[in-house]
Amino acid sequence: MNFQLTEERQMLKESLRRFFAQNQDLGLDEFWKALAELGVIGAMFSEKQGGYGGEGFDLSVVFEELGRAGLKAPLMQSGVLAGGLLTQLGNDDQQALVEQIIAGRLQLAFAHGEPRSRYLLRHVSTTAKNCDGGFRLDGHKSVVINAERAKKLIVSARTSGTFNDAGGISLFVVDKDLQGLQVHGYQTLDGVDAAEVRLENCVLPKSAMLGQEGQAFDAIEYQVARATAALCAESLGAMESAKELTVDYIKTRQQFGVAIGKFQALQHRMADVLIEIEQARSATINVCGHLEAERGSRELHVSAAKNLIGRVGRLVAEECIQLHGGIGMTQEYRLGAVAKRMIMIDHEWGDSDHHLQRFIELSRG
Amino acid sequence: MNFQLTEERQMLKESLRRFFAQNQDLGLDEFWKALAELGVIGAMFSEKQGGYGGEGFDLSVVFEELGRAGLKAPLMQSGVLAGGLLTQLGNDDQQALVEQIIAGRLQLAFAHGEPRSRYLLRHVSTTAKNCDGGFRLDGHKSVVINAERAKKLIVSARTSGTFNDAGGISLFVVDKDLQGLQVHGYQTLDGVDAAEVRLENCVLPKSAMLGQEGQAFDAIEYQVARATAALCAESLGAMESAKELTVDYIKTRQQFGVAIGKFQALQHRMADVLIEIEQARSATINVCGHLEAERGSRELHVSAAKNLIGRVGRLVAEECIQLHGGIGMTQEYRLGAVAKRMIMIDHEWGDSDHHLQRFIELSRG
Amino acid sequence: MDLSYSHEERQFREEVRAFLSQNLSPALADKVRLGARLGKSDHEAWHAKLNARGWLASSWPLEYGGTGWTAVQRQIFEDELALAHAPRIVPFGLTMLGPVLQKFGNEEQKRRFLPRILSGEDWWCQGYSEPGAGSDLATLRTSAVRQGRHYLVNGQKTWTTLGQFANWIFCLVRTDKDVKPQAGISFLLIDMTSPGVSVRPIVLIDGAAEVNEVFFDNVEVPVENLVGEENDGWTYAKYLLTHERTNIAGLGFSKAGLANVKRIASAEAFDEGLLIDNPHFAARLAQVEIDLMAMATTNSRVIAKAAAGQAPGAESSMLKVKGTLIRQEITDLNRRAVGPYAMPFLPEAVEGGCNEEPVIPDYAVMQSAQYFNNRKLSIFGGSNEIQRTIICKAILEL
Amino acid sequence: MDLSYSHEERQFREEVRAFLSQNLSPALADKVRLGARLGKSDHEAWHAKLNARGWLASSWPLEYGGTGWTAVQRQIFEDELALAHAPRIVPFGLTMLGPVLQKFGNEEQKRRFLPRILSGEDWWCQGYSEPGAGSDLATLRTSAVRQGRHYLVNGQKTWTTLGQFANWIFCLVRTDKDVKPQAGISFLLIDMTSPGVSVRPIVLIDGAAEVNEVFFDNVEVPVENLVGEENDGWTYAKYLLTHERTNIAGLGFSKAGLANVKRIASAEAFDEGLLIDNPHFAARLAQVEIDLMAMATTNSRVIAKAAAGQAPGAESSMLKVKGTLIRQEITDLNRRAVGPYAMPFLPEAVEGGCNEEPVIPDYAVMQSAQYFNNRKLSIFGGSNEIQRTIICKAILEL
Repeated sequence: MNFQLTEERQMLKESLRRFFAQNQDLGLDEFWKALAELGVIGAMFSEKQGGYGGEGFDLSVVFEELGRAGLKAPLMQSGVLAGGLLTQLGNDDQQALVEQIIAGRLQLAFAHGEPRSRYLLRHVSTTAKNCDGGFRLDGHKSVVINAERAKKLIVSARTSGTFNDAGGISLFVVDKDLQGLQVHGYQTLDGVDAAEVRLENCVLPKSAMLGQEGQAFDAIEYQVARATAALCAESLGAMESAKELTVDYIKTRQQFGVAIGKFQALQHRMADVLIEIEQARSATINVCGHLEAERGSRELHVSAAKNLIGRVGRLVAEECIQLHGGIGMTQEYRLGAVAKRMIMIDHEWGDSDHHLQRFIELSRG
Repeated sequence: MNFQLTEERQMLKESLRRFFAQNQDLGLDEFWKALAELGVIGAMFSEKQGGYGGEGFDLSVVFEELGRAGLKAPLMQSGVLAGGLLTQLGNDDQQALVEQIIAGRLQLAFAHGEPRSRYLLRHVSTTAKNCDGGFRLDGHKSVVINAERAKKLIVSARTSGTFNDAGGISLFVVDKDLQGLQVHGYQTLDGVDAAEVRLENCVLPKSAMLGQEGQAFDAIEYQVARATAALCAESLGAMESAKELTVDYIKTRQQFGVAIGKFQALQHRMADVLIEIEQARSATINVCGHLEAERGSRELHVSAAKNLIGRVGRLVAEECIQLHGGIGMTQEYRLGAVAKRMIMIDHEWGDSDHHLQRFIELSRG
Repeated sequence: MDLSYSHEERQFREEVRAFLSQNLSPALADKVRLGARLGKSDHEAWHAKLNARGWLASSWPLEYGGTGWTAVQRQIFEDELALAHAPRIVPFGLTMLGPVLQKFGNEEQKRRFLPRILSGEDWWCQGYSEPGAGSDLATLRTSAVRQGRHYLVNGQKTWTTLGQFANWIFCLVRTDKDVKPQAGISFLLIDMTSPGVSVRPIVLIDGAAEVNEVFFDNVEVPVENLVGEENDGWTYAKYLLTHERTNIAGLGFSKAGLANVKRIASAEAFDEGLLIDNPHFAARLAQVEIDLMAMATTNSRVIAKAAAGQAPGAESSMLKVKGTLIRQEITDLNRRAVGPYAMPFLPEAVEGGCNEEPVIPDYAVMQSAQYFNNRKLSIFGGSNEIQRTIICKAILEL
Repeated sequence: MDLSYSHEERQFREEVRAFLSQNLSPALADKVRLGARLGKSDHEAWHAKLNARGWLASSWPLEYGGTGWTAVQRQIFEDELALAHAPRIVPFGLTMLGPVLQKFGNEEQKRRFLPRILSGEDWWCQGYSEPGAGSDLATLRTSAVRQGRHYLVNGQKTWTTLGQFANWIFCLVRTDKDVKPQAGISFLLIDMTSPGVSVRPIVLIDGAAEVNEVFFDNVEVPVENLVGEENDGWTYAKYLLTHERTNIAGLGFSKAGLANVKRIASAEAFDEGLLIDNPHFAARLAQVEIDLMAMATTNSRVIAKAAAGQAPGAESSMLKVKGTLIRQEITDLNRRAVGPYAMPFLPEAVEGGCNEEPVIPDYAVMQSAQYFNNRKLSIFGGSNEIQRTIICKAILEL
């Protein structure tokens, strides 16, 4: 066993921490460009795919630092989800898009969830029907992150089966300006761009399909596993930030003439927070280290980690706000951003309850 | 609304508290006699039944004091469960037994649970088959409290239906010396007498049946509701005892030169214990006040209260032991007895998990 | 013991319900239910309706225009309003300042201020907390220096809820620095339109602008605005804090919140069924419902004691802690219930006026914001840590 | 990063498994699995088997008859033993005194005592705690007064685990009352057969007689039984406490306990099915399993750090707290799993010899007793409260 980062990853981690700390106020477009220049996007992909990373611990190094800095980047969409699907399933033309992503010239989004799918990956009601040698897509995709900034969407739709079948799901690479495609943009509570995407009578050529017809589920599950590992790392970074802010705060804030960090009741709660963050770190390591394991083991670790991260994220967010008191409730103070991120992460690709149930199902084999 | 005890109940409460405090070492038989003389057994029954109480708050006054004193009495079996079934379903001969109970001359036990029934009241596999104008009973009744001391058992058995039907359950008044009835006695962890009761080819006359054939379920559920209310009160008394012992202890025990009750981390945990005990008191009031409500409302309160009591009992037992440290782990010290009683109560007529699920089912109506 | 309402109390509840069905517009109730942020006019209109019925000052005696209700009636009233998703009654004038003036104010002050609270002419806010001085009054620094017929006030208050709507503020100010910290504090009424008063909003974590900083820069306050005796302000402040805490458990809000969770979970899909039928979600829901059933009785017990003349001391603290934990758990359930739709933040979608088809279900748009906003429940008004300390001292005598 | 065992480590694990299958009798493993209380001979026989294989002193260096294993090997060994339900290795001589003697004992002491620990000739127990002095050594009162070639020892120790089986005890004694409390303490080895030593069992809440009081009444202890320097005992005691805590998380015990819960829940009926299929029980089980998966990695991380030469300081405290909470949660699950059969208390049913048909399922008879017995995990060996304080000071610097 070995829990040391490789030297390269250690260097990446340190340079990202410095860069993020010094560039908190970059606009999203500049930030995206900077990530490309720093080679961060390339770290999401393997050498074969044109990058220089792509493993679980590459994702975790980058996303932990993003989480620590409280920064938003569409890296998850372009670099992990949509990008990952392109490398895994794409034909030569589609693969060629990856180079543009790594260079920072193309952003994508992955439009998969639907109003009634909740967190179930196989729950796809959007239909893709054969028409004139191509497909006609109809449906509603919900909370599609980065949809407005993306030039292309990867959309899942059902070519056969009923809404709850794992089989029969296909993927399509869709241009944003496609006729019949409507994007209603909004922000999430933690300030991320997202949208409801409606497809009405969207006609696509056959070449828009990504991968085999009706066979997309396994690839989706695998890329969501990678995204989940990255989210765990991002939450972990946010937790570390929240913990540091809180420890600093209770060391300096005085009440009744002493620093409140001297009050034993608060100390012991902080100790519990620390213990649980260590658990979160271990869970993140576990999922990152099992992304390439066989499906059963991989997904068991995905659900175990996401469940634990969801629970600990809530604990850390709530305790750190409470220990701060009023100041922890303000928009202005840095804690709010990381606390909101931790809670929002619970709602991406499955909350702690969803993954507990999934863990139970997977355990039964 | 009115949360005051009546004057009579207040007087009973006070006299019991005095008596129990002064008579901690009475043997079970003497104690049972003393309860009869004090009129405590009569408090379990209504005037019509030959007693002078029988309502939920009569039960709760008595059982809270028993719990507070950490005393064991077969009052639950003879006075509430078996006694209650006799008054509710008995013919004249059977009703006549109640007078003997109230006078302290007769002890009974209720043999209902079975090895595979867990906490489901309708789950009866013991059979009662017609034979020669009477019945032949076969089966295994588990954890029958007070079986050895009881002269008669009230045994549930199935006269029709399958093991999981509420219909088809009948009750029988069975003499202990009946041929084919075997009692394997043991003690529970908290020192209560219980037994496994095996019935093999036990032949009973028709007159042994209590109530209508196959119609016993409703009465069983009602009497178990009363017993559950009494158990909640008993646990509440035990919690109060544990809290008082713990507060006294942490006020006197010194560490690093100060009473450990001055350590804020311990104080705040004790405050939470106190808050939860108040919740337990409210839940006990709720169930006692709804014993005569219509079935749906009554049982909803039964399951709500038993769930809450089970959770709070665990919290109080664990926290009080922990705050005591080593001394709280010893047999000799009074805390152990009440802590064990709280946990054992969780296993009588359904633990907190069982009643949570039952509450959900009942809520759906 | 008797756990049920009397015939008269049940009749009263029917009266309240009838009033609500006639006076609370569905549009306003929807805004409250969906977690929309109310504007000043929403509050004022609702207060006016209650006042027209004579029900605005539920805790005031009849002589001052109150209801003269019993504690049980007040609880019924509060429960019914919450369950109907009525806006909460803004408490600063009605349940905070009012009772203090009635007990410690002089005749002139009562005559001048009490009617204007009822009429809505004055909107009061509370000036207790200061930066660096939350629960610890030793560090209270806003000073009032007597200069002839005026006090000259300098300093800063913070966490002033809805101060942006207020034209008056009641303040704790330091009038003597040379005595023990609590002895030199006075209770002063300050007209916020006076020169030198400025208000700056503090945006909270959920984007809401509901609390403020209030600054005093050489503000002249007439001496007749002093309540009671100079340097006795802490007595009045404590009275305010311990008085009128029947609703500290937020029982009605929790009941309404729980009903809302059930409504949402019965609308949300889960796999091939509904969320409400999922055993794990049902277990969370049942657990908090069971806790709430017990707390409702704890609450009634405290009210009954208060009605019997025993002042609820540290019992308020118990209700505060458990009540806020339950409310927070319910907001957590609500955010879980809406699934991925907990992410979008669309306050404008429920603040009225939008006639488009909703982008996402209307019940979802404020759930995460509410979850974060309600973190304040265990912080403001005496944090749960302070309450636990009170419990330890007052009841356990630790 | 690499989360898997190396080829050599996996081979080692196979070796341990092979050893266990050949040397651990099913009868003894059953006793451990069912929670029976082991007698002295059970322990001695198991120690002898391990010693015959050279595996008894897993943490000692080779020169003293130890294994010379890496920290990872030790963890594998401990895990496998626990999973196979082997008796735990009694730690007082092997992992407590042994390392202290190896580091601070003189040659004569090493020669005299170490081999007898391995051979089982000596059974050691620990004399640290005193009535009224748990974590607070300032109040340590057992005194040792030097008189020529002897110390005269008077006083009392308590919570002495398995002291009833021991013939030697290592003690902290006060040799100087006039200095700072921690400075006047010495580390003394006392033959329990000496005149004036007496042992009184303390029965625990579950009826188990596993801890004792040990009294010293004018006991003469030869000065050569002093370890290291007089008045330096606290140094050695701390070394003992911080050294050798790889297994502080009780990982193997938790894994074995969880396997046991699953086994029981797959045997217990629930309605028309099995308990293991009940979603509420399954949720409790999954939750603790997920926690345990993470803790196993936390444990490995600490071991890896230790192997890299970084002493695990307050990280041991984190493992202690989380490890005991998980173990206690598992014993709670076991008691829940057996339903009403959690009530009977039948230790004799699993202590061997009984050939009758069991009165109740054998897996049930000790579950509640174990639940209560395991409350000690968060109390003894530095309570979880003490551990949290250490974490705050050492890591958070609060």
